[in-house]
Amino acid sequence: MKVRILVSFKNSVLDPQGQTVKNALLTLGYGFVKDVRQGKVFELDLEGIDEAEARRLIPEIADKVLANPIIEKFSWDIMP
Amino acid sequence: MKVRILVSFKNSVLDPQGQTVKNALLTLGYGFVKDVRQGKVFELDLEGIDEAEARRLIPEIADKVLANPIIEKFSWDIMP
Amino acid sequence: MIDDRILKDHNLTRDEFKLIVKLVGREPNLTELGIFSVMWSEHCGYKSSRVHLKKLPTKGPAVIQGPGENAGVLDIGDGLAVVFKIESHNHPSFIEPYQGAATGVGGILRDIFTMGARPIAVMDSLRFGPPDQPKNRSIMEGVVSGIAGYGNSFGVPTVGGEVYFDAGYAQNPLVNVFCLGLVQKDKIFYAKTDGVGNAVLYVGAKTGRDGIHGATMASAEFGKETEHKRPNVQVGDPFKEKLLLEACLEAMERGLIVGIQDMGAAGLTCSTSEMAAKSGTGIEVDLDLVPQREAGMTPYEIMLSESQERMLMVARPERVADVQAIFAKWDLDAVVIGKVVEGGRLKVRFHGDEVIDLPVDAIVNLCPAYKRPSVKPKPAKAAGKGAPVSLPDNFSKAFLKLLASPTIADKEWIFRQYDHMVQTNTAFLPGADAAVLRLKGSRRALAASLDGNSLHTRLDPKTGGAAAVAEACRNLACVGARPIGVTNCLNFGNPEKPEVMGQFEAVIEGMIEACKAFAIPVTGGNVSFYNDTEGTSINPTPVLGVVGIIEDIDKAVRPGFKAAGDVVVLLGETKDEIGGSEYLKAVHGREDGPAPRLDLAVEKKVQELCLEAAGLGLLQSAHDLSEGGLAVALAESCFHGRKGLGCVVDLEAGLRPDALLFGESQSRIVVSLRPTDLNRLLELARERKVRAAAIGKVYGESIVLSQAGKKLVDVTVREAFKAWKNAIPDLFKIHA
Amino acid sequence: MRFGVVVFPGSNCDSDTLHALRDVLNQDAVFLWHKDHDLKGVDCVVLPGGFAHGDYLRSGAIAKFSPLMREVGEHAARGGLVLGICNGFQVLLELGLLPGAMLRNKNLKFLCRFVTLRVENERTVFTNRARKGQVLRIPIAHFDGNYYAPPKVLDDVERNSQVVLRYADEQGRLTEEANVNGSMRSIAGLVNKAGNVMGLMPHPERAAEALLGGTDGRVILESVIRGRAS
Ligand SMILES: Nc1ncnc2c1ncn2[C@@H]1O[C@H](COP(=O)(O)OP(=O)(O)O)[C@@H](O)[C@H]1O
Ligand SMILES: [Mg+2]
Repeated sequence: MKVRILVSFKNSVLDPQGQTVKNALLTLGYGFVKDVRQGKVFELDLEGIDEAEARRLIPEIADKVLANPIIEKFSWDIMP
Repeated sequence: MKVRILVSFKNSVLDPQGQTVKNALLTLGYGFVKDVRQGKVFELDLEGIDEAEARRLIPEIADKVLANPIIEKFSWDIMP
Repeated sequence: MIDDRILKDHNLTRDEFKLIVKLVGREPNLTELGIFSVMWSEHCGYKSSRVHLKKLPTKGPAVIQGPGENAGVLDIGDGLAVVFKIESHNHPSFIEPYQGAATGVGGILRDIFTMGARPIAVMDSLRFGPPDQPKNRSIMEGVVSGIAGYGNSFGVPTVGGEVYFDAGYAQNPLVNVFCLGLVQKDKIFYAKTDGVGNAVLYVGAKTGRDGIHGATMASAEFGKETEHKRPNVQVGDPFKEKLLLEACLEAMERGLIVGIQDMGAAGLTCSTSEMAAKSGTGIEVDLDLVPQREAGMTPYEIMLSESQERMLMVARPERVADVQAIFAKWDLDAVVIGKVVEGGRLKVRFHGDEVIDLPVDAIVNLCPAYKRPSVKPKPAKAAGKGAPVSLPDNFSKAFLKLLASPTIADKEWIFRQYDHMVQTNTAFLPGADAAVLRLKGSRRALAASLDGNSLHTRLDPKTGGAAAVAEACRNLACVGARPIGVTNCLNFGNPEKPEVMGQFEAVIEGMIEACKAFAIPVTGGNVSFYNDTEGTSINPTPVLGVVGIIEDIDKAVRPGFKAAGDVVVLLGETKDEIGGSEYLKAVHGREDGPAPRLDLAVEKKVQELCLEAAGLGLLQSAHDLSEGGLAVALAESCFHGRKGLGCVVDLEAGLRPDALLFGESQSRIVVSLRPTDLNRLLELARERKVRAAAIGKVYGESIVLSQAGKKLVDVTVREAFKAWKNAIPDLFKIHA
Repeated sequence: MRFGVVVFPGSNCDSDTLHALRDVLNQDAVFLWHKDHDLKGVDCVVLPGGFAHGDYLRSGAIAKFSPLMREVGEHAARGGLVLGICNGFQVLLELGLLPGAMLRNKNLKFLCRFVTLRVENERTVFTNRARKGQVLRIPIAHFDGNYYAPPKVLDDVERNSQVVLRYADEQGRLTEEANVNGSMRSIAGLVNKAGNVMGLMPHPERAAEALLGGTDGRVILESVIRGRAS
């Protein structure tokens, strides 16, 4: 089973990396890009665990390990 | 229009971060995690451009700015 | 069947192939051919350079290990030795600046700690295209953050280096990394297998399809067709390397291993065959036991992979378990993949079959050495060629322009990204002529400097080679250190071009003369040929790394003016030389010659005088004159000194004023001292027959430079500082 | 005073810290291995600088799971002293022993340089040798030193005088330029509410000997040695 977890800064947290990318795009003439937020993506390969269990454990892993809840939020998906 | 672009190392390229996260998860008892690949996610807000144009320009931006085609691959989606 | 196309893909000639067949006694299979291809590449086999490198002086009373091991070793007394070397990572850094530079650092660190030494300092020598072009800036940004990313995480301070910018490097940047390590004399390790029956262990990262043919790529000219070799890029893992360092040093400290060799270029191939060849044994490995990152790898790929952060070790069978326990402690695997056998052959098994059976001697020692055709370079001659250079209308303006030229401007934008203080030995922060590292628990200190001026070298290769040694030593003299040994990285174009080969031979000749003059041995180095893009070669770029010793760190001379009223003295002679200067380039847009001359006897005397004066505590500051000449050296002495101090200098009549201020005549040092010490210094200079002239004093808040009373430059230190300080950061400001 | 310097895989200022404490300041100091469960009877646990676990994922994120961190947590809860330097500070934030989190430096580059810091609270056990408002010159070396906390937490921290050090200019003024990494409210060092756990981004162990460019780091280390809040 493949799972994808996205971790990104909460909206209240300034994202200087995203800002820098936005500025770079602007300079290159992509003025239609109004905002950029940069985050992390984790693709996990799971084995020997069923979907129900995965649905319980993935948010646990994300909350405990992959994201820092003070600054980050996460979302996840089981990949087809 | 919101677009999400995922950038990660090509499969053949070493991903030390992903490996380290995997090892950490292993130590924490999540032995069912067989592999982890870590990448970046960019969420772009676009304005004043239609979908057809976006579909043309997003891969261009990804290839030219967001991903390093020598070691990275990317995928993208227009978000609902 | 091996045909011409396969040979071409492996960068081997028909003749070389014939020799291989003869040495092996049969036609090699493709995997075996791959092995010869990397081991006989220019990068590993030194086939174009070997006959010339042999002439370098490598002996000396302090030499414990000269060229031939992973790095050179010099005895520094007190039971300690220094291990140091320089390596290039030019091509990988052009393809992927961050990872290319990062893995370059990783590689040289492994060279040092394989010898049992803990790396204590890194320095980098960089060459980029002009930074006003975005592409060059992005390469520079990537390279610098790659060096930072690797070294900072690993925990070695990057204590200094040098950067030059020139259009010739736009398509072929140079990234040379120097590393210095410290080891107890009785704890040095070598690449050896020792006794038959010993176990061969693989430690570190898993093997992937990384950089297959990196070594052959580094040995071929760059062109459009090299693009397809791009997937070869390796990603560095400094964290794993740090673990590897700690685990290896712990295993060595406890005497658990016999020999060790890092897997750098040519990976498993190079490490297995070299270790066996050095001990006159054979070696057997089973590739099924090699930890692999990817499925379905072929023997060819496993043997030639250049995955980073791996080592090969040999241990007595009864020690294997202890070794494995140490590596486990550091979360690393140590896997037995074979053993040392009799017979001098490399035998490799894969899925039960023997896929390689080659004589190690042939692989390692019998690579042909070529004396390639060369044409002797003609040093650029003086006047006659080119239009005469007119004097600038406004010397102050020219001065500011020079200070802001990227090659001369402040490099803090770079070294601020490097952790230059970790390990708490960095006594002089970057900015001094040489890096100074204290030795904990000792009054003595180490100093090191990297130098090389490729424009001078192009104009006069032999002098350029000698001057690189001389300047590096001069930089040491300025901090009060005596040179003890040299390493070098020779970056050149395609050696199959007779002009390039001629440059190469001349540079070596110059280096030999200079090393002899300073009585310092060359303990190792690296050659990087084929720095060509689409037929154009880079300027010949020797980079010399010199290591020295300061007997008493309290007597080390810190850069920068210390107090108003101090006298400024110029040691050495200024000649009518503006050829090859940064002034000519930045102000007049010309790169013609002749390069400044170098008299090694004079050079030696100037340095000896500086060292003696430093030892007597006469010097408040010292700075060598290089790019930008006297005016820039004076300005830098202001910038590095007590905040705001300026200087007033009046120079003799006679020379062209631009040569006087900005010329790059060799063998000069500007020092400052208390007025009461002036006579003593001048007396010493007379005794040693060195020219020394009190040219002015530390004074006021401006830099005022005159010739025979006529004011040429009058600029406030503030303004000069701004020009120098902001030039590089301004280029990187985001223009939103 | 007995110090224990924790060694994580990837720590690289562990030896420097031990050197400063043991060889320069003549204290009893030992290494503590992150996989052990033994604090070896130390009075003060020091989490040193470096790149624990490569700083992969986030600085300090994986180190917080090291076995020894249980004992460190208990030690802190008992009122034992804990000092986190640079990467150690990041680990303390991840552990939740101090509030907030670290973001990338505002210029998105690693920064190694001397900075000047203003002492905000001189009554902690980590600053008892300093004067309020005193300016200290100590180096930093980090990529993620841009301190962040939600406004409510910041107000809390300020109200409790938990801010110990702020980036300031040589005159002790808080300016945007002096705030080199972009930290909220220029915060460079913090203590917990109880005052026994401190984290700071600058490296006091790098400023313990004149030869290396300054001795202001001793103010912090010697305060701990004195061992009491005043
Ligand atoms: N690539 C680099 N990496 C680290 N430090 C550097 C680098 N380039 C220059 N420096 C440092 O900046 C200072 C000035 O360098 P440079 O302008 O080449 O000096 P000089 O001309 O006096 O030899 C030196 O201390 C040097 O070590
Ligand atoms: Mg120089």
